[in-house]
Amino acid sequence: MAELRYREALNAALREELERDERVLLMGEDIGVFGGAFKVTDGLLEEFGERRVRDTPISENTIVGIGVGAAMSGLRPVVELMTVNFALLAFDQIVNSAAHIRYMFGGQVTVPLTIRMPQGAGHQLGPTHSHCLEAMFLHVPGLLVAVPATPADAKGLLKTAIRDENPVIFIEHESLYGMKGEVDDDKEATVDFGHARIAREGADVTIVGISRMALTAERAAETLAKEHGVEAEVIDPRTLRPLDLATILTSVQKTNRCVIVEEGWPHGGVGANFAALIAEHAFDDLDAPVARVSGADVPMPYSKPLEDIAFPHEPQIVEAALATLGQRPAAIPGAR
Amino acid sequence: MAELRYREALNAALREELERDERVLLMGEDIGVFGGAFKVTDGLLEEFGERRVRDTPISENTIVGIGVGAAMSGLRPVVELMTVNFALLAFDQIVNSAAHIRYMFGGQVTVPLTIRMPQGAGHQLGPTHSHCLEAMFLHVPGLLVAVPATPADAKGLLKTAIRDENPVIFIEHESLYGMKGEVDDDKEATVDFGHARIAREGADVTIVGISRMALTAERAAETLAKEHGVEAEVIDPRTLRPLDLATILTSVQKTNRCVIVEEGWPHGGVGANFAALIAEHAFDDLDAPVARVSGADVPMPYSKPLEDIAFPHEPQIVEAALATLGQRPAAIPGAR
Amino acid sequence: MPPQSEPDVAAGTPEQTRASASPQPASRAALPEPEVAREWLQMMTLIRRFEERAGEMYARAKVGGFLHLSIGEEATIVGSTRALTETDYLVSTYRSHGYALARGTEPERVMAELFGRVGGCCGGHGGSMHMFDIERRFMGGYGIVGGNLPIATGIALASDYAQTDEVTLCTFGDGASNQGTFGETLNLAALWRLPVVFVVINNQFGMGTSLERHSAVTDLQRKGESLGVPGTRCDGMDVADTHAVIAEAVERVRADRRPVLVEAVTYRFRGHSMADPEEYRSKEEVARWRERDPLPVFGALLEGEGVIDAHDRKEIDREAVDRVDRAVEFAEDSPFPAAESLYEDVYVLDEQVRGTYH
Amino acid sequence: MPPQSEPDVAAGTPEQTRASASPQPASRAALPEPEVAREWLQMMTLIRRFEERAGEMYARAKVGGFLHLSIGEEATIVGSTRALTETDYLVSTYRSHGYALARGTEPERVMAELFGRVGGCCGGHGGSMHMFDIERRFMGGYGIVGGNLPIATGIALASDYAQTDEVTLCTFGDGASNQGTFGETLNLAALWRLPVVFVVINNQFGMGTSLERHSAVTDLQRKGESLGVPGTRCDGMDVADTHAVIAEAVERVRADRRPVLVEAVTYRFRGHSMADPEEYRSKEEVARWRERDPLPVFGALLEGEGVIDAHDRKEIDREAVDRVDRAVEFAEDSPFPAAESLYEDVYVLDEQVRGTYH
Ligand SMILES: Cc1ncc(C[n+]2csc(CCOP(=O)(O)OP(=O)(O)O)c2C)c(N)n1
Ligand SMILES: Cc1ncc(C[n+]2csc(CCOP(=O)(O)OP(=O)(O)O)c2C)c(N)n1
Ligand SMILES: [Mg+2]
Ligand SMILES: [Mg+2]
Repeated sequence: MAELRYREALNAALREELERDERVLLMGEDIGVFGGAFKVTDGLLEEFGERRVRDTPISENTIVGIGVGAAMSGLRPVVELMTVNFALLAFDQIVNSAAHIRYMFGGQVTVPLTIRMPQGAGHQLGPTHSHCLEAMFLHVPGLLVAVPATPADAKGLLKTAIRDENPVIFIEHESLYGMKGEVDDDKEATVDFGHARIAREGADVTIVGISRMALTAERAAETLAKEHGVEAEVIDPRTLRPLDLATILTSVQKTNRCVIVEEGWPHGGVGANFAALIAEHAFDDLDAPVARVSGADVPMPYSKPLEDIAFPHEPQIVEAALATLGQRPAAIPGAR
Repeated sequence: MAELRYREALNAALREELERDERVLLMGEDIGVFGGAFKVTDGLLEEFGERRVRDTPISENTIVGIGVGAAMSGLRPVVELMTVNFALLAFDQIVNSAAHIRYMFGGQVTVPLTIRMPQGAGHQLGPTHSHCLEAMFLHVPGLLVAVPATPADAKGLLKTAIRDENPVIFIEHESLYGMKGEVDDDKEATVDFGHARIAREGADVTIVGISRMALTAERAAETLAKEHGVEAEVIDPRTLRPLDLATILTSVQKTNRCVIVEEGWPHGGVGANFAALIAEHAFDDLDAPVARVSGADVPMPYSKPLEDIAFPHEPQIVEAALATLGQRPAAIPGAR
Repeated sequence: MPPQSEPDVAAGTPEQTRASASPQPASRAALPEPEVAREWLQMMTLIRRFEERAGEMYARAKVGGFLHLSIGEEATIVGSTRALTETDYLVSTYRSHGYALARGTEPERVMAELFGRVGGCCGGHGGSMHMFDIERRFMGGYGIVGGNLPIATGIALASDYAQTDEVTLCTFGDGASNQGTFGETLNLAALWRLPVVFVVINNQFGMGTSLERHSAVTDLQRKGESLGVPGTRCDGMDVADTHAVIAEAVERVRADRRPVLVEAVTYRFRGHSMADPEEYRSKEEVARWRERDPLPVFGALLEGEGVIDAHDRKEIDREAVDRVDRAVEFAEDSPFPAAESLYEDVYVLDEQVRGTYH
Repeated sequence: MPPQSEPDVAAGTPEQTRASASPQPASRAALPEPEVAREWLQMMTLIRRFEERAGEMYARAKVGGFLHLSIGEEATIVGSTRALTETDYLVSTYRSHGYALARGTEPERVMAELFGRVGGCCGGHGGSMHMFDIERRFMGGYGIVGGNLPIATGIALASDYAQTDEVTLCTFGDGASNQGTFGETLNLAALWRLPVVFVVINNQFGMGTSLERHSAVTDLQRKGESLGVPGTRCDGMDVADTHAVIAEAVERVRADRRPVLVEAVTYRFRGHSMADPEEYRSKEEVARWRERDPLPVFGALLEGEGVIDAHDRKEIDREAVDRVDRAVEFAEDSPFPAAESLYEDVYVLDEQVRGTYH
C-alpha cells in the first residue's frame, strides 16, 4: 500500500497499463507537453513518447471518434476530455458510435475505449464549466459508467476500465484530485465494476452517494451519529453501469429508509433512477419514500455564495436522512 | 374545427406564426426546396420565401448556435433538426448556449428559440436513427420540453413554443405524422404548457403516457376495461417542462396506482423521474410501486421482429397495470 | 490527373460547379488487363442488379427502414475499392450496399441484412445503413452524416501505430463536407500524418439540396487545402479514371503517410432514399447524366476495344441476375432473429462483473 | 495590408509559422488623429492595469474560478473594437475582460462580476469567462472554445434579416480554429453572405499546445479559403496596424455582405490562466515578444511623434490606476447575490403556465 493523491493514483493506473499493454495509448487536449489540465497525465509523455501519449487539437467529437476507430481495430485508447462539459460536443460519437457499434454490427467488433473526464462544481467555474452529467451517460445502453470517489477506486477502476472490452465513461471529480488515500501498489490489483463499496455500516438509514457525494455522505453520517444518534449505512456504488443494486437493496431491506445523494441536476437524475429501482424491488421494505438530495435545478452560478447553495453539503443530507425517519419535513430535491 | 393530420397541424402552426410575427423564421436541413424530410414544412418556402424559410448545410451544432444568436438579437427562430438522433451533435449549443445563456448573463437576454425534431422507433431505422431522448432534455434546467401526441396538441403547443420567451425542445413523433384529428383552426388558439391532458377518466389505475405512448396507453385502457373490468385514467402530460405534476398527483390520490409509459430507455428515463416525484409527493397514496413500461435497454435493432419487442405496445401496458392491482407479477421496465 | 500538392486555382464558384455538375466526356485513362476490366464490369453489373432488386424488395415490404441506392455511382464504388489491397480498410456511409459487395461480402449476406435476417452480415441488427464485414476489412456503413470520418481516421491511426503499410479509404458525400467532423478530422489526419484517403462522393446533392446551395466552395477537391490536405478530382462516372486517380492517391498516401482528398464527380440516378419525390431537380438534368450511365458506357467501351463481345456482356448480366436471385432466396430462407437475442451484443459480458448491466 | 480576396500563397508550414510567431517590426500604418491615438493608449493602459489588478485580486482570493488574462493582447483588443460603430456587435471568448472594457462597460461592473457581486455586469452569474453587456452590444464572453462562432453568426443573421448595416465581429483563438464549428460556421456565413468579421487571435498557443502542434495549416489567415471566406492578417502587437486592417475588413463586410477572416498575430505574456506553470515555452521566447509589448511601444511612438509628452504618459497611467482603484472599491462594496436569487433568470416565467418549471 502507498499513500497517493487521487490524481497520482490515476497517473499510476495509466502508467501501469501503458507498461502492461502495448495496445494502450492516450489522446487528449494538452495531456502531453502541458501534462494535463489537471496534471493527471504528468510525466507520461516524457516516459512513453509521442506515439503513445498524444496531444490533440481542440476537436472533442473527432477525438472520441478516432478513439472509437482505433479501438475497433485492436488498440485500447484512453481519451481524456478536459472536462465533462466539453463531452457535450462529443455526444454523437459517444452514443451513436462508441455505445452502439458493437450491437449495430452484430457483434463483429468490440470498442474497448475509455473516455476519461472530470466533472463537478465547487471552483466557481460558472454555468458552462460545472456540469455533472452522469445521468445522461447512465441513460445510454452500451456504455459503462464509473464514478470513483477515492484514490484507491480511481486507480483500481481505471485499470479495470482500460482492460474492459466495452466503452467506459470514466468520470473523475475536479475537487478530488488533491485528495490523499491508501492505494494498492500491486500492478495487478484492480477494482471490479459492479461492486458497491460500503463506506460505513449502519442500521437506521441507507445513504447512497455518487462520486464526491459518497464522501460528503460519510461526513453527514458522522454528524447523524454524533448529533442525532442515527446510524447511517453509506454506500458508494462505484459504477452506475453495471450497477450493484443487490448491495443497495440488501441495505434498504435492513434500514427501510434510503437517501440518494448526487451533485447533478434533479430531474431525470441518478437519484430518480435509483428511487424508481428501489421502489420496484423493495417497495414493502420502505417506511418512507426514497429521498433525493441533488444539485439545484439551475445552471451553476459563478458567485461563491450562490454556488455553495447550488450543490449538496452535509446539512442537506442530514436533513433528508432525518426526514426519512420522520424527524423533519420531507425534503424536496435541489440543494438550497 | 378542421380535421388535419399531425403533420398538417404542425405545418398550419408554422404558417400561422410566420404570418403573425415577422420575427419568426425557419431554418433546417432540406426544409425548403425538399419541403422537409417528413414534409412538415411543405409549401412554406414557396409562400414565405428564402429569407424566412432557410435550407441549411448539414451542420447541426452550428444551426442551433445560429438560432441561439438570432434569438438573442430579437428574432424567433424555429430550427428543425431532421431527427432527434442528430441533436446529439448539437448538445453543446443546446445545453451550454440555449439553456444557460439567460442565466449566465444575468437575465440581460432571452433565447426565444424553438428546436423541433421528430423521434421514435417503428420504421426499422436501426440503432443510429431510432432514439427517444426526452429524458436527456428533461434533465437540463433552462429548457422547456414539449411532447405532443395529437394533431390538436401538435398545433397548439407549437404555437405556444414559438411565442414563449424560453428555449423549447419540441419533440414530434415520426409515427404520428400521418395521424388525423380534430384541430382548432382559430389562429389565436394555443395549448398552454404545463397543462396535462386527461385522455380518459378512470378510478382504478393511473397511466401516464409520453408522446406516442399516450395513445398506446389509451388503447391499453380500452382493453383493460373490456377484458379486465379495470378503469384506467390515462394522462398525457403534453410538456415535461413545465410539468403538470398536480394533475398526475390528483389522479394517483384517486387510483392509488400508477404506470408510466415511455418509448425511450429505462435507466434515467422519464418514468424514473415521475416515479420519484410521485413517491415523494404521494407515497402514502400508493398501494403499489409506480410501475414503468419503457423501451428496451438496447440500441434499437433494425430487424422487424426485434424492433417490435424493443418498444412498448398495449400488452406490456396492460400487464403492468394489472400488476399494480396485484393481478400479475410485477413488471420490470424494458419492453419484451 | 495527378494530385495537386498545392492550391493553384481560386475557390470554386456556383458557376464552376454547375460546370462540374454537368456531364463531362469520359477521360482517357488507359484500360487495365482484360481480365481486370471484365471483373470491373461484372462487379458494377452485380451492384446495379442487386440494388434494383433491393428496391423491388423494398416495394414489396421485404426490406424496411431507409434504403439509399447508389445506382449511377457504381463506377465510383468499383474504381475506388479496386484501388485497395486486401489488407487496406474501407469505411463508407449509409449508402453502402455496393461497397460491401465490391469488397467481397456475399450478396446473400447483404440481402439477408436488408431482410433483417440472422444470415445478414450484421445479423439483422444494422440494416441497409449499417453494413459491416470485419473479414473483408469493410469497416462499415454509418448512418450519421460525417460521423464516419473520425472513425476511419482512428482505424488509420491503428495501422500507423502498428507500423503496417495499410491505408484506410473513407467515402462520404458532398453534403458531409459541411459537417464539423470534416474540418476536425482532416486537420488531425494531416497533423498526425495518418494514412487515410478521403473520397468525397460529389453526386451533386445532399438530399434535396444541390451543391451550390449547401457549400460556399463548390470545387470540393480544394476543400481540404485550408486543412493541410491536398486534393484532386476524378470522373466518378468513369471507372478507369476513378481507379487511376484513386489508386495513385492510395499509393501516394501509403508512401508519404499524408492524407489526400479525392473528389469523385458522379450522380445519383435514383431518389435520395426510396421516399423522395425528386422535385428538386429536372427530368432533363437526370436524363443528361443518364447518357453517361457508367454501366452501358463501360460495357460498350470494353466491347469496342474488343475486350469482350456482345455475348459476354449478356453473360455478365445474366450471371449478376442469377446471383441476385440466389441472394434473395438465401435471404428469404434465413430466419428472423429470435426474441431471446434482443439483448445479445449490447455488452461484452465479463465474469468479473457482479452488478447488473441492464 | 489589404484583404486578399483570393489565396496567393501556399499553405503555411511549421517553419513559416515560427516566422510569423517570432516578433516582427511594427508596420507603418498611419497614426489617427491625436485625440483618437490618445484614447487608444488610454484604453490599452486601462485594460493592462485592470487585468494586473484582477490577477492580484485572484491571488487574494477575491476572484475565483479561472482567470484568463489578455496581457500582451491589448493592441489586438483596442485595434479591433475601435473598428466598430456603436451599433455593431462584438462577441469574444472567455478571455474577455478587455473586450468588455474597450466596448465601454464600466470597470466597476467588470470587476464586480469577477468578485461575484450583484453589481457585476452579469449579477455574479457569469464570472470572468462570461462577461456580457447588452447596452454596449457586447454579446459575450463564452466559455466553450468554438461555441461563440455560430452565436456571432446568428447575431449577424438578425442584422441581415432586419436589413440594417450592422456588422458583428467575432474573436476566437488559434486553437479554436480546429473546432468543428469553425468550418461549419464559416461555410454557412459565406453561403448566406452574412455580415460577420471573424478575427482569429493567433497568440501562438492553445493552452500549452503551440500553433504548429495543433493546426496542420499554420498560416491562419488562409484557414477560411476552403470555406469561401477570404483572409488577411494584421500585426496584433501594433494597434494602428490592427485597426487599419480590421477597419478595412469591417467596412468591406458592411458593403459586400460577405464574411472575412482576419488573423491578428499577437502573444499572451501571462500563462493561459492563473494556473499555468508555462513549461511549454522558453523564457527567451517570452522575452523576445515582450520587447514588442504594445503598451510601451505605442506610448513611445506617440511621444516620439509629439502626440503626447512624458507627463501625459504618466497622467494616462495614473488615471488608469485610479479608475481601477475605484473599480475594486465598487466591487468590494457591492453585495453578494442573496440566496433567494438562486433560481432567478433560469426561465422567463409566464402567467399562462400552470405546471412547475423546476
Ligand atoms: C448528422 C446527420 N444529419 C442529417 C442526416 C440526414 N441525412 C441523411 S443523408 C443526408 C444527405 C447527405 O448528403 P451527402 O453527404 O451528399 O451524401 P449522399 O446522400 O448524397 O450520398 C442527410 C441530411 C443524417 N443522417 N445525419
Ligand atoms: C470545447 C472546449 N474544449 C476545451 C476547453 C478548455 N480550454 C479552454 S481555453 C483552451 C485553449 C484555447 O486556445 P485558443 O483557442 O488559442 O485561445 P486562447 O486561450 O489562446 O486565447 C482550452 C483547450 C474549452 N473551454 N472548451
Ligand atoms: Mg451527395
Ligand atoms: Mg491561442
